[in-house]
Order: sequence, then structure tokens, then C-alpha cells
Amino acid sequence: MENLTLLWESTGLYNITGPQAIMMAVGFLLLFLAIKKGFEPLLLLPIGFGAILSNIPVAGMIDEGGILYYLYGGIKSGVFPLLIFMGVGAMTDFGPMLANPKTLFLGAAAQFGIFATLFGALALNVVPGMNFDLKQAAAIAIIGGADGPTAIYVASKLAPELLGAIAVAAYSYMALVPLIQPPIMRALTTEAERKIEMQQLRVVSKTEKIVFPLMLITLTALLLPSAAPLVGMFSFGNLMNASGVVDRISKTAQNELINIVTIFLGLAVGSKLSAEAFLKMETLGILGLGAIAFSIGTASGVLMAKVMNRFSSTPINPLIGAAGVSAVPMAARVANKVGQESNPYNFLLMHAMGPNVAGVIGSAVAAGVLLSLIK
Amino acid sequence: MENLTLLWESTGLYNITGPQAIMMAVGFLLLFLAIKKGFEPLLLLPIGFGAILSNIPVAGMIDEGGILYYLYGGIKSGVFPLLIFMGVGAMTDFGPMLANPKTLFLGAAAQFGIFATLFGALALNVVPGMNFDLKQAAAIAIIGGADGPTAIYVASKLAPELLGAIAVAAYSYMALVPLIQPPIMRALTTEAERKIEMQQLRVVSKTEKIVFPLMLITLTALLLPSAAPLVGMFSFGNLMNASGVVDRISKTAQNELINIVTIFLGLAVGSKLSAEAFLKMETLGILGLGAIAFSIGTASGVLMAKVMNRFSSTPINPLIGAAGVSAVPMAARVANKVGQESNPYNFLLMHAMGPNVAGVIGSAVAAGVLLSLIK
Amino acid sequence: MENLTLLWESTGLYNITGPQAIMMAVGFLLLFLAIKKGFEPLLLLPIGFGAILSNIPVAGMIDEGGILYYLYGGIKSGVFPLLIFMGVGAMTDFGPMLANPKTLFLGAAAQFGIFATLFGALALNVVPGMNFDLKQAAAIAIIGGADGPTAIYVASKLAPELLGAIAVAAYSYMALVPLIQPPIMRALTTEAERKIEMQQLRVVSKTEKIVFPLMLITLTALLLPSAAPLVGMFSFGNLMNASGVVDRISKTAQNELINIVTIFLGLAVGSKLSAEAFLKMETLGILGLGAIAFSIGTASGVLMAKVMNRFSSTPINPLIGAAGVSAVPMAARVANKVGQESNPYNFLLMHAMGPNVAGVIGSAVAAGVLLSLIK
Amino acid sequence: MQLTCHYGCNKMNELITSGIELMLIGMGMVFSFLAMLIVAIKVMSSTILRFFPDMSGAQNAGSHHGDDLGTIAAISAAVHQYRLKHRKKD
Amino acid sequence: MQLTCHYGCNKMNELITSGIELMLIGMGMVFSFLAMLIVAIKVMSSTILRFFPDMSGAQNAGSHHGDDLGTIAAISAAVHQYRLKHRKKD
Amino acid sequence: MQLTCHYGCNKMNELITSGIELMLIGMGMVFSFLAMLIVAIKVMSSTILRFFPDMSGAQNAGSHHGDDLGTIAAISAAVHQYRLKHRKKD
Ligand code: NA
Ligand code: NA
Ligand code: NA
Repeated sequence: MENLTLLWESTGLYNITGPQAIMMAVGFLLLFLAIKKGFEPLLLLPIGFGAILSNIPVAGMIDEGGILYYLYGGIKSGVFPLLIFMGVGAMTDFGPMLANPKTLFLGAAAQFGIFATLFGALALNVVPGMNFDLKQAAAIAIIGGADGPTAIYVASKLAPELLGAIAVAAYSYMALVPLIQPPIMRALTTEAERKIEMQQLRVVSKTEKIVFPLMLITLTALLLPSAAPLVGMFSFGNLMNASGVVDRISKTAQNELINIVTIFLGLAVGSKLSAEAFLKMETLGILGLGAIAFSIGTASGVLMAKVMNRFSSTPINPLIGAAGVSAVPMAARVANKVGQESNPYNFLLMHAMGPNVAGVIGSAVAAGVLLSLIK
Repeated sequence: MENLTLLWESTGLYNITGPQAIMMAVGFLLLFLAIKKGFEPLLLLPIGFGAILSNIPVAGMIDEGGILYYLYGGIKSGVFPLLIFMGVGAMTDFGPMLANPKTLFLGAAAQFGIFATLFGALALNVVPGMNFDLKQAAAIAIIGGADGPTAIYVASKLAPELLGAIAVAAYSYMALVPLIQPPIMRALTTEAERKIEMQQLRVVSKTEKIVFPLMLITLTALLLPSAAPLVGMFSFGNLMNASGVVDRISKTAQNELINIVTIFLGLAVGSKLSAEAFLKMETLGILGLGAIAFSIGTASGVLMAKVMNRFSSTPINPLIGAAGVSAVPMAARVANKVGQESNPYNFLLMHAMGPNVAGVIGSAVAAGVLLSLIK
Repeated sequence: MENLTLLWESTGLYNITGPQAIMMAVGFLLLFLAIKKGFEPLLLLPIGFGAILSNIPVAGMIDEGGILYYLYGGIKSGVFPLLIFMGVGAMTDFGPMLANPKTLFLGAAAQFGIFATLFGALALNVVPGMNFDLKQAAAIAIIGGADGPTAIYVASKLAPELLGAIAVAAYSYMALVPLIQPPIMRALTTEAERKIEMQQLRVVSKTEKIVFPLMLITLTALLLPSAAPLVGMFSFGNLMNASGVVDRISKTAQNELINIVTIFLGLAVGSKLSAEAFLKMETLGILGLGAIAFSIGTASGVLMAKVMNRFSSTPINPLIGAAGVSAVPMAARVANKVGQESNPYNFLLMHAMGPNVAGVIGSAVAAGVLLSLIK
Repeated sequence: MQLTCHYGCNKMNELITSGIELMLIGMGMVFSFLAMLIVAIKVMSSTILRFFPDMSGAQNAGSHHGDDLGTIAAISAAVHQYRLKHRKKD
Repeated sequence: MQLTCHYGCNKMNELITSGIELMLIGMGMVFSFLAMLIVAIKVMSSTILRFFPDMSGAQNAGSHHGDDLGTIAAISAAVHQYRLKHRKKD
Repeated sequence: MQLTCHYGCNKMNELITSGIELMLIGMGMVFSFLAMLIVAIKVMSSTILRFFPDMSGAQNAGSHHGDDLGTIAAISAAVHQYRLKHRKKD
């Protein structure tokens, strides 16, 4: 009888708290979005399941000794996001950007989403219940970079207590890029602008592709060393692939290694979706700010493209500016699709890949700026 | 000359103890069973080699700083068995069980092997030289679950000093399933019973396969949270596969990741096959109890199927009850084979897969019960 | 304004030291050798990039908390080189050596390169600016083993401060084997000797290939347990492959696992290429001694083959003695190529694979001797 | 018998009692958990089959070893059926 | 309004000032970094194309997703050209 | 010469002595270990070939790079034989 009471007191039903139940529901919602709605399933499925596991009472999977506690070590140390960034680097082809380097300005402009959001987060302090210090504001703002590993890396350094909400917002909005961007793109451009056809890109030599990552890490080392971990691992991955001499490790970095780390990273992010950390007014703020960040980034990219179009000798379709937020390759595909609505024979995909990968560099640089200025 | 003496004193021949030599012989025996007899080679080969490496004098490979010491960290933390369980989950198809859910009762009944063995281990204390406390008895009993990672996980939590013997017993008996089970199955059934043909299973929808792991983790969270790490990682793996939206990480979980962890886990288990830990009367007790556990589990499954057959509207061949011990898919194959001895056109394989995978859930649940009751 | 000053003071340009700049240049040189000259790119590309990342000022990637710091943990613990050795073992076919076991003497003779270099390193202490104690001399000497993981393993145990220079020297000279060896081989042999054709090798049975790694680890355990970690992991890998019963984990050990560890090991070695550790007179000494070690090893192998040829009933082409340094399979190819210069129909490749893999065992044994004698 | 009772017979009796208790509670828990799972599965399956029938179609399910076994079993069963018919004709 | 100023209005003003400063410096840094990168790329490309022209040939470049997109775009463009011609003939 | 002897000449002599000692013992160990391995291999091979001859058949051996090289060498040797014959006929 005594044992039966003990058994009852060891059940989840006896121990579960309201907030835990809500967080498990949030986990199920993320799984629903991942599986049925196709929202970045590679990340949101593990994150959602991690959220469920983290909030199971008694089990203590996020406490010291639990598997999610150990996996979180890979985020805390920065190793997991950096390894993913290495793999992404190995998967990235800088050809279209090197063929048309001025698209880097589009990748730069779109980062205004980050800094405007940083300002917005600080301004939100006037709302009662919202308290963001500088570090937290910066960690939230990086959602505007539209780059998962960068957002997780910065959040783990500046505001680990917000990591769960930030990662969820970042990946959710990346999944929502095809919904968020088109109205903004259409509002800021004329039909004539959307019809602009661009000149075919020149072929980029293998040597240029090999030299570029080396140049990138050198510039970073000299000018913005706080971005060196992110840019460095990214360039390393890119060089492995571009060099063509280490195919076996390059392929492993792009496949098995990034897959393994993705599983671990997802579960570990889920471990930051505990009730105490997530069920706060601030989370609503983060979700709102994230949407603003994406929108401002998109708008800045498009407007920059319009400005450049005035001064450029060769025509630039302003739609490709939206791809500057990164969210590779989704944003480039969106630019292509919106362009074809106005001119079905307009193939913007490759042209949009330039600002798209430039946006990855841009947000890593922005991350470096934030990490160096905010201590 | 002095140096030569020093050299001689640094040899294994000078330093080896009798027990170490015996344990190295045990390692060679395990390798023989793995390679020549085909006993679960994926595990017993690394375990056997780990046993040899662990018992090399002077080398200190299991001492702090040695590679086996570091690898054992993955067992101590529970990470390795849980990752293997995740991979097994991704490889498991719950279709046959969902098509005929009452086979879950068979998976439940077969767990009687665990609890009877727990009682047996405690009773063995009357034999001089055998001393099992409650934790040790529970860790030994879980061998009856016929599930390697579950046994290792429970042993690492309750009785790490017995982990080597328990893992060796668990995998050895799993390899011996085709020898242990058939006589028991034949003794407990009539020829007529063994000839029973079962109705074809309905097709299970993808949605059911997706919802099932979510339901499983929810029930576990509410009722038996101490089973949540095992059931959770298993369900996570299963969901990755069933959802069909994260193929690349699901495949990695089923292949490279589980392979890497298997190598590490095997070697690390071998590191618990040190002479002090293994060469004890208790080891004989563990080996004996393990055989009893498998036999009782098999018998309980068969008898449960006979009972269910009386009350069921559709016929159940009692042989599939034996598959309830898990040992996937070996036990299901045994049920099929024994069935075909009586009726060569009787295809029990798919019917036996139901209780077979139910047995995996059953033993994870049993593990949760033991972990929650025994502190 | 204040912020701008702060920004400037956070740049690499403001903080970089001369030695750091030089070390980054060394990193670029290694990348050039790896990519354009094809010098062991699988290792030298990650090492070179690691050297660049390690010397970026402010970023602190090798300080506690940085990714290279964490990755170096895998070398410090010995885990990375041992896992690579396991994978190499799984890739090694001992058939040609078992068919002609006396080629093991060639693998033994070539290790004279190691011990002569040890003596040379100690003698170098007469040169001002060079100070090598016994441990350092031994760590340098192991370069002569022409085996990367062995060199890194020994250096990490005896002289971690020299690890960067030793690893760079080891892999560079392994890449230079086709340049270093032929002149030595030609100088020490007559045209007639180089023309010697050897008897076809007998077919080696699968059983012999299975028993050999077991015999090897047993002998090591009994006679030279300090070599057990290296020889043990190598034999384990070899047994996984030779046994043919654990293909899935054997293939993972040869592919994904060794690839992942290679990436990590390379970057982590790069982390020991910091300015303080590398920019010393001693580094020049290490590079010089490494070249000497390879040359003496090659010469010893060839001379040993000539001696054996006098006493052997079957003819031995002295060129295959050069393959005894290991550097698998490069050195065997060199022997084949030099042989074909004298006799285009002389196929020495398989004959040279015997001493080649014997050289791997030989240098692991030599490493064990050094580790046991030098404390 | 007193001799073999080296734990002290009180201690031994206690252990045996715990053993029996654990056996009963344990099997009870396992059975009730899996029984609840059966109920849950039945409710789920009927709900899904009634309200989301279109989504059925296990073809795309990411199952691996099970399906292969299923195929083998299906083929074997078909062969069996064929042979049975064939015999009746003889 | 005083009420919502719960951080203390001095504090709030400070934060807003930092925010503006960070925005300016941050965007400045991002733009100047990427501008320098553009210059560097242009110098690099012209150097390589002038002095190492033989090495050009992106065929072997280890690019992955980009190339496939490129192929698709190229085929699509060709189809477009064809249709344009076809129309003119009508 | 005294000048370059910066370790102290006693120290230096000691190191040189250790060096020679290590060289002799080291090479001795390596040779005797590999010599014993040769003996062990010969005993093993003759035992296996005498008592377990059926098991021979390296075809299934899980070797990787070696076998390919072997195939190449075998083909090359065959070509060589063929050419030798051919020449003699000329
Ligand atoms: Na971005
Ligand atoms: Na079971
Ligand atoms: Na060697």
C-alpha cells in the first residue's frame, strides 16, 4: 500500500505543473509545424521533441546527469553551432556572388533588420513586463540575420536564458520566409522593376573560389576578430569543398557530421524550452521582434537594390535584394518566384544566390560586431 | 644492464596476474563466439576486444587517461545506450503492432521474465558466496528484457560494478534465442495450436505511425516518467523515421551514428570486464539467472497467448507470444520458423513482429518501474 | 567617438603581433602545399587552417572556451590519434606480409631512423639555441616512423609543446616520400639488384588474417604493454575488417568516423601552431631531424634487404626495404616505381606492401619502447 | 539451514518480501501501462480512420526492416494460396 | 508616461542612446567590411583572370547546390530564348 | 668547444650515453619483437594450413586497398608473361 502511494507520487500526473503541461503542448505544436506544415523540420522536429522531453516531470532529463544536459554542453561551448556552420560553408557555392560582387551590398543592407531590432528591443523596455538589457536585446536582434547557427551561437554567448525562444523564433520565421517576404517585396517595387531581366553571370574560376574563403578569413582576422570563430569555421568548410582535394572529409562535413550535430543541437535547444525560461512576457516580445527583424531586413535589401539600380550600369532587379537576409536558399527561391509572377521568363534564382550567400557573411559580421561591442 | 632489468620489469609477462590472464581468455572466448559462432558480433566483437585491452597489465587503458576510461564516460552518463535506443527506434516499424494492438499484452506478459528473475536473484542470497542487494538484483533481472541498450542503461544506473557481466549475458542470450526458445515453445503448445493460421493484418496509415510515438511518450510522461529517457529517445527516433520529413537525420541516426556509438559502447563495456569485477561467484549467478530470465519470459509470452486465444474472437497462434521478449527481429523469426515446422505454409513473421516490438516497449517500461521503485 | 576607439582597439590590425602574422603565413603556406602541391591534403589542409585560426588575435579560439581548445582535448586524451589508428587498422590488409613474414625484418630495420634521430636530437644540444631533453628528443625521433597518428600520440604524451612542429614535419615528409626516397634507394643499390624479380606471393587464408591481429595484440600485451593502446586499437580495427562479420561498423570506422576525427585532429594540431610554440630555433632542428630520420629509415630498410638477400633462398629486391618506413601505401608505390625504371615488367607493389604494413607495426612498437623507457 | 542464512534471516525475509512486492507491483504497472496503450491505440486508430481517412497509405511511411519482412510474407502467402488452389484442382 | 518608465527614465534614455549608437556603428561596420570585401574580390578576380587564366574552369569546383540551380536556370533560359524566337516567327 | 657545451659537459655526456643506450635497447626490442612475430606467424600459418585447410580462401577476406593493388599486379604480371612469350616467338 505504501509502495502504491510511492508509485502514485512518482507519476507525472502527480508531479506535473501547469507550465510544464503548456510547454509540452508547445513542443507538440512545434512538431505539428515541422511535420504537417513543413516548417524547417530538420531543426524544429528535434527542438519540439526536446521541448517535450525537457518538461517531463521527475525524469530530470535536463538536470545534471540527464542526456539533454550533456548535449547542451555542445551548445554552451559553441562547438555545435560552429560545426553546423562549417558544414553549411562546405555546402555553399560562392560562385554567383563572386561573379557579381556588388551583391554583397545587398547582403549588408539586409542586416539593418538586426540593428533596427536591437533598437526596437531596447525601446520595448517602456512596455511593462518587458525587460531586455543590452546583451539580451542583441541576442534577440540576431534573429534578423535569418541564420540559425549564428543566432544560436550569439544567444549562447550573450543571453543563454533566451536561447530557446530565440532559436524557435529564428527557425520558425525562416520557414515563414515564403509568407513574410512577398507582400513586402511587392509593396516596395513597381511592376516594371519586378520585370527587370539581369545579365547572365560570368563563369567563376576554381582558383577564385579557392582564394575567396582565404581572403574572407584574412579580412576578418584583421578587422573583426570577434567574428573569427563563425567566419573561420564557415570559411574552413568552404575551402574544404572548393579546393577539391579533400573530398572525403568535405562530404562527411556536409552529411554525416552535420546530421549528427543537427540531431544533438535540436534536442539541446529543446532543453532550453523549459517553462521558467519560455513562459514569460519576454517571449512574446521576442516573437514579435523576430517578425519585425525579418520584415525590416527584407525591406532594407529591396530598397538598397533600388538605390543601387540608379547608379549601376547593369540592371539590378530589386527583388533579389530580399534574398540578402540569407535564409539560404529559401529567400533566393522566393525572389525567383515573385519575379516570375511579373515575367514568367525571368530567371532570378542564380542572381539571388549572390545576395543570399552574402547575407550569411553579413550576419556573421553583424554577430561579430555585437560580440565585440557588447561585453 | 639496469635498463634491461627495467625493461623486463615493464613487460606484461612480468606484471600479468592470473585473473588478468583468465579475463583475456574470456575476451578471446567472446571473440570466438562472435566471429565463428555468429553470436551478436556487432556487440560481442567490440566487447571481447575491450575485455582483452582492459586486462593488459601496465598499459592502464581503463585508468584515468586511458582511452577506455574516456569511452566509458559515454555509458556512465547514459548517453551511449540512449543514442543506440534512438537509432533502434528509427529502425522500428510499429505497423504490425498497431494493426493488432492486443499483441501488446504479449509484450507485457513476457516481462514476467524480468520480475521473476528479480525475485530469483534475491532468493539466491541463500547460496553462500552470492550477495545481491536490491539494486543489483534489479540490474540482473533486466537481462530478461532481451534488450541490450536497456540492460546497459539500467545496469549503469543501479549496479555499474556488474555492468560487464550483465551486458555479456544479455547479448549472449540474445544470440542464443534460436536455441533457448524452441524447446520451451514446443513444450507449452500442442501441435494443433502451432498450426493456427492468423488473419492477415490490415494496412496501417502513415498518420497512425506518426501519432503513435507521440502518444507513447505522452503516456510515459504522465504515468512513468522514470522510463522517459529510454522511451523518449526511442520515440524520438521512431518519429524521425515515421514522419518522413527528416530523412537525412533519420538515416544518419540509423547508420553512422548508431555504428559509431556501437563501437564505443562495445569497447567501453569491455572495460568493465576487469578481473576484479568479473571473476566472482556472482558472475555465475548472473549467467544462470539470465538464462532463467529468458526462459521464463518466453514461457510467459506463450502462456499469455494461449489465455488470450480462449477469449479472442480471432485466432492467435501461441508461438508469437514467445516473440514478446523482444530480441528484435530474432525472436519473431524463431516464432515463424517453429510455426513452419508444424505448418509449412504458416507465415507468422509479421504477426510475431507485433509482440516483438511491443516487448521493446515492455522492457523499457519495466526498466522505468525498477528505476522508480529502487533508489 | 569613444566607441570608435574601442572598435579600433578591438581589431586584429591593432592587436596582431609579428609572430602571429608569421604563423598565419605559415598556415597559408601549409594550405598552399596541401592544395596546390598535393601534400597530404587530408591532414595539412585542416592543420594549415587551424594554424591560421589559432593565431587570430583577440578571437581566442585556442583559449579555454574556444572551439580549438575543446578539440585539442581529443588529442590530449589520446582519443583522436587512437581512433584514426583504429580506422587505419580496418583499412590495412596484412595478406602480403603474412605471405612473406620475413619482410617484417625490413619493417624493423627501417625503425633505425627513429633511434638514430633520437641520438641526433640529443647531440644537437651542442648547437646553441637548441635544447632538447630526452622526452623531446624521443617525440621528435618518432617522426622517423613515417606514421602520423603514432607521431601525434607519442608527442602528446612526451612533449605536447612540440606537437605542432612534429605533426607538420611528419605529414610534410610523408608527402615528400616520392622525392626523398628514390635518390637514397638508387645510391645504395646496383642496377642488377633493382632488376631482381620476386616470387609470386601465396594466397593467404581468411583464418590467418583473423588470427594475426589477435596474435599481435597478445604478443604486445605480454612483451611491450606500453605499445598496447596503439597496437590494440590498430588490431581491433584490423580484426573488425578481417573477421567479415561486422561490416557495418568496420565501414563506419574506415569512413565517417575516421573522416570526422581527421577534421577535428587537423584543426586541433593547428591549435599547437601558436607563435610561441613554433617560432623557435628548435623548430628548425625538428624539421632537419625529421628529414634525417626519413633518410636513415629508408637507407636502413634498403641495407637490411641487401643483407637478407645474401642469406635468403628466395630473391629479395632491396628496393622493397625502403617501404619499411611505412608511409602506407606511398612508400610501396615508390619502391614499385623505382623498380620499374630498371625493369618495366617488375611488379614490386605487392611485395613492398609487406614491409610497408610491417613498418606500421614497427613504429608502433618503437613508440611503445620509447614510452616505456622514457618517463 | 541457519548457516546458509548468512544475511541474517530477518534480512533474508525482508528481501524476499520486497522481491514479491516488486514482482506484483512491477507486473501490475507493466500490464496496466500497456493496457492503457492498447486503449489509446484503438481510440487513435478509429479516430484517424474515421476523420482523416485520406491520409492513410502506409506506402510512404519511413519504415525499414518491417516492410521488407512484410513483402516477403505477402509473397510467401500468395505462393501458398496459389499452391492450395493448385492442389484442389488435382 | 512616467509610470511606464519603470527602468528609470535616465536608464531608459541611456539604453536608447546605446541603441542608436550601436545601430550606427554596427551598420557602419557591416557596410565597410563588405565594401572592403568587394574591393578585395575585384582585385583578386582581375589578378587571377590576368595572371592565372588557364586555371579557370569552374567545372571541377566542388560546388554542390549552386551548380544544380545553375543548370536549371540555364535550361530555363534556353527554353525562354527558344520560345521568344518561335513567337517572332508567328 | 667548451663554449658550445652549454648544458655542462657532464650533462652532455650523460645525454649522449643515454642516447646510445636507448638506440641499442630500442632497436634490440624492435628487432626481437618483430622476430618473435615472424616465428609466431610461421607457426600460425603452418598450423592453420595443416589443420584448417578448408577455411583458406582469401576471397571473402574483408581487405580493401590491398586486394585492388593485388589485382592490378596480377594483371600486369600476366601481360608481362604474355609479352615475354610473344618476343621469343619473334
Ligand atoms: Na543573414
Ligand atoms: Na523486452
Ligand atoms: Na613506420
